[in-house]
This record gives sequence, structure tokens and C-alpha cells, in this order.
Amino acid sequence: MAGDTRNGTPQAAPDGAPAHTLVISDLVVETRGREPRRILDGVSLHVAPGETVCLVGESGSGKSVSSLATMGLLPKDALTVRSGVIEVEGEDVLSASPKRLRQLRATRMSMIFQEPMTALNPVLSIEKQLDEVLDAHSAATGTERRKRIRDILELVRLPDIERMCRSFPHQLSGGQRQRVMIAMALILEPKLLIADEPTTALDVTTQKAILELVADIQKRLGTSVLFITHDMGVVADIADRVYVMRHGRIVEDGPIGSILREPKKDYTRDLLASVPALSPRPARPATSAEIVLQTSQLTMVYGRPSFFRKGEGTVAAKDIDLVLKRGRTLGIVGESGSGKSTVARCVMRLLDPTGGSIRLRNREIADVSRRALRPHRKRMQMIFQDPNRSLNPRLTVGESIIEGPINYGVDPDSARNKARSLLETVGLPADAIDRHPHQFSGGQRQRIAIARALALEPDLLVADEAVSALDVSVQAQVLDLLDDLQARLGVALLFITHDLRVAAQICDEVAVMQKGRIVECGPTGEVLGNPAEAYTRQLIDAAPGRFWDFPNFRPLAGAHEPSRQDVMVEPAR
Amino acid sequence: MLAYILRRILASIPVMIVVALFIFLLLRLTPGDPAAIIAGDMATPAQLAEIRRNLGLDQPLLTQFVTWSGQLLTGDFGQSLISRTPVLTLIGQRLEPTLSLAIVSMIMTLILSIPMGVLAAWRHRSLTDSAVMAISVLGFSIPIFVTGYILIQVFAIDLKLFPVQGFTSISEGIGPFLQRIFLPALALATIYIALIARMTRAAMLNVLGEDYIRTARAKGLSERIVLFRHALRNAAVPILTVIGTGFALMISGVVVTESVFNVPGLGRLTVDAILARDYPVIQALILLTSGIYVAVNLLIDVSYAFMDPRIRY
Amino acid sequence: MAEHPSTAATGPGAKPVVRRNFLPRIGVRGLGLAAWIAAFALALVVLMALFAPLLSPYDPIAMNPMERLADWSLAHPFGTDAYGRDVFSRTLYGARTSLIVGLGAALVAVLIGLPLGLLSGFFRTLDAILMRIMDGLMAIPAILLAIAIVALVGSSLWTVLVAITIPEIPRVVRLVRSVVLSAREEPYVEAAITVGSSLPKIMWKHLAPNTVAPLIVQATYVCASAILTEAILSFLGAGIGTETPSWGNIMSEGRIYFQLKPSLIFWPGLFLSITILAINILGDTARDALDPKLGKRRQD
Amino acid sequence: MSFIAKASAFHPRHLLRATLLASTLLGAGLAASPLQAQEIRAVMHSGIRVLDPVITTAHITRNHGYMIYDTLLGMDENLEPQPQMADWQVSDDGLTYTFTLRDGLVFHDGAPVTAADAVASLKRWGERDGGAQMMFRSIESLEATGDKTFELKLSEPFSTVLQLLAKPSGLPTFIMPARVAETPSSESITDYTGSGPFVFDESQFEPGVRAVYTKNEAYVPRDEPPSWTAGGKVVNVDQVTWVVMPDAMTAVNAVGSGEIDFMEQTPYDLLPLLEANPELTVEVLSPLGYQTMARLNWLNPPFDKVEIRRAAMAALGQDPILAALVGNPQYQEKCGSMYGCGTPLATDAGSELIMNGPQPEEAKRMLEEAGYDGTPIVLMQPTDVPSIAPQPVVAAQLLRQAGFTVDLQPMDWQTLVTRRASQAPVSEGGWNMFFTNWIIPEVWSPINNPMLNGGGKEGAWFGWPDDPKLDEMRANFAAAESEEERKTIAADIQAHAYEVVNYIPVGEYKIPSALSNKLTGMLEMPVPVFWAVEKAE
Repeated sequence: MAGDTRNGTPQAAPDGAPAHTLVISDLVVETRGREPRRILDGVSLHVAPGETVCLVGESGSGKSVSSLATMGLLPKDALTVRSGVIEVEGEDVLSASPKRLRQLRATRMSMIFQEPMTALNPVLSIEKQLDEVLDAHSAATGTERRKRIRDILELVRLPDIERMCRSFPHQLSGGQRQRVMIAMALILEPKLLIADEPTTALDVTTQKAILELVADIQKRLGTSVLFITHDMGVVADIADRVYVMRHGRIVEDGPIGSILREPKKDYTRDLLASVPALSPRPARPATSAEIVLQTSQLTMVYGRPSFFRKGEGTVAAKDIDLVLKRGRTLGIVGESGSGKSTVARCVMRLLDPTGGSIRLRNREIADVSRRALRPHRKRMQMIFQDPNRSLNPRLTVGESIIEGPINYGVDPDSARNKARSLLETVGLPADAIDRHPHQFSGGQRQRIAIARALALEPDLLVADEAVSALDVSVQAQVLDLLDDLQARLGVALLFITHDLRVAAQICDEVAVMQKGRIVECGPTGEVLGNPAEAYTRQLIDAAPGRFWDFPNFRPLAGAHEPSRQDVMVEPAR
Repeated sequence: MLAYILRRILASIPVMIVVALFIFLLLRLTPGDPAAIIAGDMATPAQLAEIRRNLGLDQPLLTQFVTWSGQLLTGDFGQSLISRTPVLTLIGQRLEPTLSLAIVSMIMTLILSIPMGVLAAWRHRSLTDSAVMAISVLGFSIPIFVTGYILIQVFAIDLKLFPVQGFTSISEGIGPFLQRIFLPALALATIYIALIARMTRAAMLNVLGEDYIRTARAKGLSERIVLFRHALRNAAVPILTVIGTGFALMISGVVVTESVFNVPGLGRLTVDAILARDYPVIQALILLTSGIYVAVNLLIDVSYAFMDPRIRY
Repeated sequence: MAEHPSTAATGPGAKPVVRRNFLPRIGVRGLGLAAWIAAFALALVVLMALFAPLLSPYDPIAMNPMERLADWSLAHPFGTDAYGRDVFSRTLYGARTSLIVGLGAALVAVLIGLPLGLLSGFFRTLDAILMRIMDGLMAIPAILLAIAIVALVGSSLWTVLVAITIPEIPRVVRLVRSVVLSAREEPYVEAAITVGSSLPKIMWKHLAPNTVAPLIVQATYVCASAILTEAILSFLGAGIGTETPSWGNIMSEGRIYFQLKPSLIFWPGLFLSITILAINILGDTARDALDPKLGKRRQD
Repeated sequence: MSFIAKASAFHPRHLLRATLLASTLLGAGLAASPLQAQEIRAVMHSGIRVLDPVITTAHITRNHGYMIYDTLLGMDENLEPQPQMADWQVSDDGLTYTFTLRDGLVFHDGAPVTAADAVASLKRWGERDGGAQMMFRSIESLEATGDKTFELKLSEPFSTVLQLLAKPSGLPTFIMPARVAETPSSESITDYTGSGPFVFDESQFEPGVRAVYTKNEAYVPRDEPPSWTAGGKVVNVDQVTWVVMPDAMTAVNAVGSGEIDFMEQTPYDLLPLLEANPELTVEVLSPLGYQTMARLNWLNPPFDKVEIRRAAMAALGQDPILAALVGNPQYQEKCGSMYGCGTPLATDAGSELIMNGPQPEEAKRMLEEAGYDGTPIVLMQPTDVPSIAPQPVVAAQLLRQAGFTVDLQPMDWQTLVTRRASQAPVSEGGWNMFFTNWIIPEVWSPINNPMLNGGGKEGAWFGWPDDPKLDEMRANFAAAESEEERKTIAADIQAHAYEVVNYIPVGEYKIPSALSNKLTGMLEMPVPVFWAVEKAE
């Protein structure tokens, strides 16, 4: 049954054995316990020397499990390999002894992980963490090891290497940490590098730099890369070949070009269709002149000096001027730490801004007391990033939705009736009202959160990274829903996102933030189509797969075909 | 860091004032009359009153408190009402046994409990894990005086390996010292071993699920290095915390152990002083133990920074 | 914290955060054998305590000085103590006292600690004052405090209970406070703020339930340690009076006969250890089942 | 013993192994480390804390007094006063006593003992001791008449001057340097210079841990053989160390293992352990023993009524109380004499009610007649003093059987001694009943028996009987000329005291001591002393 996916032929099998750096055939992984559940169901794939293979799929598709199985790192008490073969450079790793497996790691196969924040040991210095790889696998002397460490850190283009060596992970930026991870993985020049979502947690500009680095080193060392990602944009940028996974099986595989242009399976097509393109939405005519939200000189400074604390404090947002009209969507985009969420939380008065004004329907709310704020609260509502956490897991869906209306004096019965119809509005069955959030998927939970926000009939909806935690297919649906609701209810939407492509899909106007300030603001088409600021351009350039029009299975008009070479010649940032 | 320590010390001043005031009031409101202890069974009420006046116990509470705290500020802890010995001399005499007991017991605890906890976490849900947990839960479930009696019966009386009771100063040689301190320290350590082994296991279980442990394994490091270099150091903070809060547990353990093994330490001094209503001694001792408790926990907070470079004060 | 929450988990590839926030849902199947045995033993002890008057052959305080320190016999399954009282009956009634002390301490500590912790977690000014007082209370060695309190009010069951409970309160307050401090950052609490819920409502509906799981775990430890502390207080002569038999004072009165009549200390000791063992095992089970992160949370 | 098996089941194997290993390393096996030659290590009945033998009547402080001080007179085993530091002459009218100090008496600091020192010490003693207070009311003057002689002049006849000066317990006449004796009697002394057979080593004193006494090389003993506190105090050891062991179990183990040479009071129930040890001797050193008694509060109902006090006496009985307290016929004795049995004044006058107890039915009847309204009796129980803890528990049961309502209140001894001083009603912290113990020499005459004082709220001992008749009888006793007369008056006093239920003696007991067989020649007397005794190498 998995045989039909083994049709890909290695593109560049060099002469001489082994033909493949990695071969996985018919791998079956199950959960442990009395009623085993299949996590991987006959997965087969191979990676040729020097090749970059992308394993793409949504959450829960089993792509990470495949890589962990290869490294012999499956959580022993939870998962077990039922059958199948995994060979690295011809050696069977499934039947290898623990000792042999340890020897293979870092020398033949290496892995880098998604969260560079947590994947490095926080209490050991960078040098120590690199050194112990050499210590475990080579007989090199101290001097040799020190030199090797500095060489590899140079290779991954880290600045100020001596300081780096002494540093601890928390003292580095996310990108630097991921470079350290790469250095650690490659210090013994293994033939296989498995990269499990290595750039997902990074900002786009950093992501771009890391992708370039991987490609560059791969070329120099001839490493084979198995790259696991959910992001079709990334796939389009780096892959030689692609495996699409779903529910523990390989759905489709093939060279990058054919997958993107001629996907054979419905799932692949759907996946590609829901990838947001960087092309701005067509401009909408303004429906109302009524200003729902206006901020001026809004400023938020953390940690102002006190008796025990000297210094200036951290400026999270400064002089933010925004105007949002009824029925319109204003996007705030920026990388992590740019202050976009601070602005959202100030607007919601979850934070008390340290300066400036916030006017909600022409009423000043920036400095009113909590009590005086209460009547205004129902006029603005928020959708949070993580639907797993923004719904109280102990309350039923209904209880969560009617909490607000009851606070404002609606009687419980009519509030419940309203909740039912709201649930239907957001595309859920009315009987969902008595269930608990954990019985729903992430996308459904976000719909519930939207229903809750709408229950108070707000004029302003603030969505803080509201689709970032969702799979692309779900993401597209939620964006559609928001758009639809806006059209029907005329609510104004303040949309916070780090993802330019998402912003392009939904926003009428976009404000680009950097280091707490707005660097550029204007209609989406203008800002994204013809950026005035270098920073905006930089962001746009870094967006993965920006040359490809995924939903239409073709390159974007006017853009040239993406290629790996194209990525590689870009200078590192 | 220095500023942090300074700030913490400043912050502990109100704590100590709360302690001092609380103890003072509690004691003075407690029925009991040191004069009666001094005078014995035959004294008449008039004689008692005379002795009380002599000790200044007839003064209003506030006056007594002001006098006492005034003396404290000059470093004068007063003298025992009963034996007229300066309180500091009394404490000085009893410090070594208690410190020895606490330190030896702590060393035993660390030697035994940390490997136990690490092992249990590493072999999570195995027989070893269950065994380690059973031992430590058992250690937690037997009153310390029973543990003490059993140890005495088995090791001192039946096997004649150790003396039954008492304390020998370390100045009389390390051998005799260890020989006397071994059983009481072991009795005292049982609860602590249980506590720390459990905490170590729990903290290690947490840490072993972290990404960097997976990274360490992916680097092909041996399990020993993964466990002790990577996991244990990261698990140190909660373990240290429990060592700090468990210190309070140790104090109550010390009181009992000192009685059972007749170790002439501070614990016994405190109980004697409470039973005799020897106010200056009780006040000084509780202030001292509270001070030590606060200091130990400050020390532990500071040591976090050495265990975990992310923590900066 | 340089990282902003908005990047904590981006992208659909992020692993779903598994949160076990729900009320204790320990499935029957989830319990290990040890937990089963523990639950059974505890149930037995509770039944013993409940039906002590029916089960005991003698009045636990009726003495017969002529028949003191009797060995095991059919009439006295556990022998008699120094007053000639039936140790079996005393042990049964002792279960009552010890359980009252244990459960009482846990309950009272939670009842007082929960509101204080909730308030402390929410109001900074109150927090500063309350925490200094709690620090002070915590710094005073519990056993010494207990001795002093028992000396102050006399040694009845209730004063011993109070004396044992007071030192436990700061721990509960700190626990609740720490849970509140972390839970109030949860988006669903912010969501409740944005829908205009009042502070008491937020505390009660959204924050308090978070404390249930850790409190259950903490309560088992308070319970176990209260029973032990009662025994230690008895040992030090500051325990419950002999007319209210407790395992602690039976053992304490019998400890001098340790070598001659081990049964005096063995039986109550056995019940005490089994009970505490059972409570501890259940507490551990509850912790493993409820909150794997509890151990990581610093106490302060 | 089965404990080994049980214990190793309790503890993991590795623990055992570690322990064995550690002990081998330590070269263990010598359970008893070699003691310093000629040192006697003793566990006394309690720890010594108060070092002033005049300010307190605590027995341990008295014992301490006998170590480092000499007494003016001694008392021999026939209860006869004998010269110790001084000899005496009595004038024909019996009103003037002349004392002459013997030669060779030197304080530890080298100064000779003078008559002035003796006079100052006696005066301080006279302010504290109950009997002495009574005597001093009859003293006209007490003055030194020379370096070695002093004179005591009575204003009226007082029959027991020598008995008081020689009494071995309560407050004996310890002689201190005048500078020390000038300390007010309500203030503890801080200078522990004496002239006794041992020197107190202040540097090694740790209250609650140990007290160390070294041989006084300068001490010149009398030539007579020792007999109680009379005769020569010849010290045969270099040092005596009193070790405090709060846990009786630990002390018994320590004696058993040879770490301790002498344990003054052994718990009866542990005697089998000690008796089975061939290296130990268990014997009663104090031939007179102890009296245990109940005191009722005359101020508070229901014991303000003599009928109800009598009912309580009928309800109690010596047998059950002694059984709970001692439980060993060898060491307990029913005794109806308030002056102790086997003493010169011993009598059973008026003791029928308590000697025939417990009589619950009789007591019930008496209660009914007295119209007892069920007022609860607050009976105080000290939980931390093993020798007084059981009596109230048994009494509570006996009283309840007789129809009393009893509120048995456990507390520590300190709370008890404070509370018993309260004359307030029960609702305001007062009390109805408590128990305590005396050694016989403390109660053996109407003069020094603290209970036999009818001074009421001001003058009497706790319980405050207001009984002028009793005080009158005591005065007669003090003035009595002959032994016969004294005996008669004492019997009358006792009969009267029983009639009004001044207090209720509930039996006598003796406490065995445990001695290492290395010790020989330990004196049998009411006070444990460490002269005469020898210790084998």
C-alpha cells in the first residue's frame, strides 16, 4: 500500500555505493500500550547524497516521528517501531546496538531541531556543548578541538567567535542559536543532516539567512539534507524532491517542480491552494467614514526606573498613530519584538499605556480607570493567538461564550440562544455549546474564540496572531471566516501578524513596525507592492516562496523561476 | 548580584521583625513562669513574686519588648533566666553538635538521594523506579523517633557497631566523631533522603523531556553524560529549592533526633527552654533558627545563579 | 524576557500544547497497582475510624491498672498499655484522632490558604504585606511553633490541630499564589478581562480552578505531615492528652517499652506508617496524573 | 531479637551494607569507648539548670549542693543530727546554741571558712526554707562570736533547731562564702565557690547537657565513717560527670552498654532489661522513698466543701494509682502516714478513708449527701513529667466512677506550676486538683511538710487551706519538749488534716538506681552522693 509512493528515482545517484544516504522503507511506528495506535503506517523514502529532500505535512502527519526514528530518538515509553527498515549509508540503524547508535550520531547523521531556544542546554557554554561532541566521538587533543570549534563557528558565520564560545544560549539571538545548532550538527561532517522545522520559530529574515546557510554548507560538505517543514514557501525555495505526508503516510512524492506544478493528489492540491500568496488583496471601497479606533502618540515603556532599578526602561512601542474605520481591516506586521502585540494589548487595555491617547469611537480610553473602562470593554473584543490557551479548558463552550453577555446584564437563556446562533455563524454546530474546548480541533477552537468575541457585538475586533498557530489549510478557512463576518457585521478589524502573506490576504491597510515604531503605513497594495522603506522591502524579500503562486500551481507573474542557486547567491545577513 | 543580596538582606529585616514580635508575644502570652522553675516546688506565692520582680518579668510587655530589642541591637542576647548563663554562651556550647549533625546528615542525604532520584527518573516506570520511590516514601512515613529506636536497637545494641548515644567533638578525632554521629545523622537523613530523592526524580523527569536532552542524545553522548552533565544541572534549581524549604523539616527532625540519641545540640536546648519558659533563650534560638532559615534560602537563591547562567539578579 | 509571546508557537507545525488543566480526571485504569492498594488501605483506615465504637471491644480510656502491659491475648489482641488499657481499642480510636488531625490540617490549611493566596496573587500591595508575614511564619520552625502554641492554649485535639496547621498555611498560600501568578498570564484570563468579567468572578471562575490540582497534591502532603507532626509533638510531650487516644500518643506513651513490649509502638506505628504511605502514594499518583510540571514550579 | 529481621525489611540492603562498611572503616566494635580513668559518668533524675541550692528546692540542685558545699551539720542513718562542719553546745535553758567550726575547712578559692561565712549562709537559708522561716521567727540573734564560733539565741523554745540544721533535704544548710551568701535570696548566685568535697568545673558546665565535678584535693574529711550526710566525705574518684539524657530509653541503653556508670532513677518497666545485664546492679539507694499526693483547691467549688473533699478521698485509692505509677510491688507501698512510713513520726491516724479506697459506692453516697451539683473538676495533668503523669489519669477514672464530672486537662509541667498558683475561679484559669511527689524527708514532720500549713490565701501552699486550727497545732508541735509529745501532736495534726482533707497521700514508692558493677561503696541514703564510692579500673 505504501509501495506506490516509492516511485521517485534518485536524481543524482553518483557512481559507486551506496546510492542513498538514507533509505527508509515500510516504516511502521505505533504507540505503546494495550491499544497501539499507528503513528507511521508504512513510510518509505530515500535521500541521495548531496540531495535536499523536503518532508512536508501538517501537524500530526508524522513527519517528525520519521526523523526521530531515524536518529533512534523515539520516546521509548511512548512510541515503538513495529516494522520496517532504516538504513543510513547502508547501515541498519534499527538493529544497531545502543552503543553503535551513539557512535553513528553526529558522525554519520545529525539533527537540528525546531526550537533553538530549547534545543540547546541553557546551563552549558556554547564551547562546552560543541566540545563534548568532539570529546565523545574523536580522539582529538584539546588544541585540535578548540581549533575545530572555532572553524565550524566561522563556517556558520557567527560573529565574534571567542565571545560566542564563552556565551550561554540565552545570551544569543534565535538565529545565532540555530547557527550554533547547525555547527554542532555538522562539526563532524556527517553525511546526513535531518532538519526538523529548523526555521519555524524564527523571523522571516532570520529564516532566510539560515536557509541560505544550510544550502551553502550543504554544497561545501556534500551533505544530504532531510528537511522537515510545514511551509510550502520554504519547500519551494530549497527542495530538490518533496514527500507530502498525511496521517502517517506518504501521500505523494516527486521532484519539486512536478509537485508544485502538477500535484496529482487532492490533498497536495488543497495544501498548495491554501498557501497564502504575497499578492495583496484587491482594494475594497470604504463603506463608512466612521472612525472606530484612533491612537495618537501611543507609547509603552516597560520597567521605568525605580529605587532599585536604574536606567531608561525598555521602549516597547513609541508614538504609534493608527486610524481604523468601520468595516475595514488594519494590519500591523513586524518581526518578534517589534512591539506589534504591545500595541494590540494597549488598545485592549490589557496593558496600561505609559503615554499617548487611544480613542474608541471618539471616547478616550487610554487613561480611564478600570471601572470607567468597563462599559467600553464590550465595544472591543480580542482574538488571541493560541486557541488552546485562550479558552478556559474547564468551561463549556457555551459558558465561555455567554460570560461576556451575562456580565453586561443579558439573561442567561437569551445569551445561550444567541451563543447557538453565533456558533452556527462561525461554522460550528449549535450543539457544540455544551462541549468542552478539548473536544475540538485548533481551528474549531479559534472559531469558538471568534464566536465569543462576537457575542458582545463589538465595533472593534483585535486579532493578535489569530491564525499563526494553525495549519495552513485551517488558516485559510479562518481568514475567510473573518473576512465574511466583517462583510456581514461591519466590524473593524485590527489584525496583528508576523506573516506578510497573511496580512496581504486580509488587510486593507498595513502598518509595518520595527523596534517599537511604525516604519511604514498605508494601503496594503502600496506598502507590499511598492515599499518605500528598506525594512519593508527586506521583509518582503525574505518571505519564503514569494515567487510562486501556489494556488494556481505556477510562478508568480513577472517573477522568475525560483531555484536553489538563486537563494544561494544572496549574501548572508 | 551584590545589589541583589543586599536587597534580599534588607527585605529579610521585616521578616525577622515579624518573627521577633510574633515569638515575643506568643511566649509572653503563654502561661508559664520561669520563677516557678527557679524556685522549685516549695516556694510560696510571695517568694515567686519576688523572683519575678528580680527578673524584670513584672514589667509591662511593651517595656520588656523594647528592652529586649534594644539589647538585641547592641548584640546582647541576654542571659538564661534559669542558669544565668549568657544566651550566646549557651548557644555556642550547643552549636557544634547541631551543625555536625546537620552537615553530616546533609552529606549523607546528597550522596544517597541524588543518585537515587536520577536513577528512578532515568528508569522511569521500571522496577528500579518503583523501588526507589517505595524506599523514599517509606522514609517519609515512619516517625523519626521510631527510625531512631530501630537504628539504635539494630546497629548499636544488637550488632554493637556504634555507641548508643552521645556526641564526640570532631576535635577528638574524626574516627570517634563519625562513629558517634553516624546513627543520628542517618536517622535524621531518612526523611530528607526521601524528600530530595523524590524531588530529584520529579525534576529530572521534567528535564529529561526537554529538547536539549534530545539534542544531547542526538549528539551521541553517553547516558552518563546526558544524565549528570545535561539533565542534573538543569534540574538543580528545584532540587536546591527543596533543600532550602526542607531545611525547616530538618530543624524539627533535629529536635527529635537530638532527644533520641542524646546529642547535646540546639534542638534540645530549644525544647528545654520552651518547657522551662526561659524566654531570652527561646527568643534568641527561634530568632537564630529563623535567621538561619532565611540565610539558607538566600544562599540557595544565590546559588541558583551558579547553577543556571540564565538567572541573574 | 526578550521574546514576545507572539512568537512562542507560530506555524501549524508547532506541537499542540498539551494542557492538563482539567479537574482531576484520574481514570480508574490510570491508577497503578500501588495506588490501588493505597486507596484500599486508606479506605480501610477510614472505615476503622468511622466504626471505632462498634469495632473496639473496650472503652479506649478505661484502665485496669492490675492488668497493665499484658501481652497479646484473645481478650487484648494488641495487648494492654501501662494503664492496662486495651491497645487494640486505642489504636482504633487513634485512627479517628489521627485522621481528624491529618484531614483537618489539610482542610483548614486549604480553606485559609486558598483565599489568601488568591488575593495575594492578584493585589500587589496586599501581596507585599502578606508575603512578609508568611515568610516570617515560614521561617519559624514549625515544630517549635507548635510546641509553643500547645503550651499556650493547652493540649487538646483542637489546639494541636491549630498548632500543626498554622505552619502549613504559608506553604499553601505560596502555592496558590504561584499558581495564580502564572495562571493570570494565561490568555483565557485576559479573554475574561476583555469580556468585562469582574475581578471576583475572574478569581473564582478562572483562577481558583487552576489551584485545585496542585492543592489536592499539596493537601495530601499536609495531611501526611500533620499526622507525623502530631506523633512528634506527642513524643516531645506537647501532644494530645492521653484521654484522646491518637497513634502519636499511643506510640509516645509506649516508646519507653520499645524493647520489652514492641507491640505498644509497633501496632499504632504500623497503622500510622501505612496510612501515611497510602496518602503519600495517592498524592504522588495525583501529582503524576494532574500536573507533571508541579515539581518544576519554585515554591516562592 | 526479632527486630533485626524487621528492621532490615524496613531498610534497603544497600543502606545496611553502607553502614557495615562505614563502621568497619571507623574501626568500630568498641561500643563503649574507653572512659577516662576514675571518672564516674552519671545520669541524674533531671538536668541541672539552677545552680543556687538556696533559691530552689529542686532536688537536682540540692544534689549539686552536696557535691560542692559542705553542710553545717549532718544527719546519720538513725536520723540523728551529727557534727559535720561544726560541733555544737546547747545551753541548759535550750535557748542558746554555740557552734564551733572544725579545723581545716577551706573554700575552693583557698580562703578559710569562717564563722561569718556560716552565719551569712544560714541567714540566707533562713529566708527561703519553710521550716527555717518558722525557726527564725523564734530566733533572737545569730552572730559570729569568733573566727570559728558563732551563737544562735532563741527568744522562745524551739524544739527542732538541730533537726532543721541537719536535715538532708528540702534546703540543707550549705555553707558559702559570706560574699556569695549576701546575694539577695530572690536572686540566683553566680559564684559557685564552696568548701565541699568536689569542685564545680564551670568551664565544662553546659546546662541541659552536663555538669562536671572534680575532686577537691584540699578537702579534709572527718574521721568518722560516712553515714548519710554525716561522717567523713572521702572522695575516691578524680571526676564525676553528670550527663543529661532527656530520653529514659536512651539512658537505659547507655547504662546497658557501659557508656554510663550510674543512673539515679530507672523506669520500673525497664528494670527487666537492666536486671538481665550481668554487668549492672539495680538497687534502691534511698531507703525512705517518695510520697505521691493529691492536692485539692479549697477556694473553688466543689472542693470548697469539706464533704465533697471527703467524697473525693473516698473515691481515690492507693492501689490503682500505685499500680499505674509503679506497677511493681517491690517498689511501691501503701502508706497512710502523711509523714511517710518508717519515719519517727509515722502514724496511721485518720487514714482509714484513703487506705480503704477506692470505695466508689461510698463516695457516691457521700456526694449525694453533700449535694454535688456536677460541677466539673479541673484536674491538671503534666504530660512531660513521667513521675506525675499517670496519677491524674487514674484519678480521673476513679472520680468518674464515683460520680464526679472530671475535666482532665493535659499540660506541660510549667503550665501546671503557673496555673496552680492561680487563686482565680476555674472559669478564669483556676483549678481544682493536681498531683505531685515529695521525698520523705521533705514531709516527715509537721514543720517541714509544706502542705500542713493552714495560712489560707496568703500563707498556705497551693490549694490554700484556711485552717487556723492546723497552724495552732503546728505551733504546739514546734514548742513541744519531748519526743513523745511531738509524736502525739503529729498524730493529732494528721488526724485533723485527714478530717478536713488537707491533702491526700496516695502511696509511697522507691526508685531503683542502676549501677555499673565497677562502682563499689555507693552510700545508701536519701541523697545520691559521690563520696565513698570507688570505681574499678
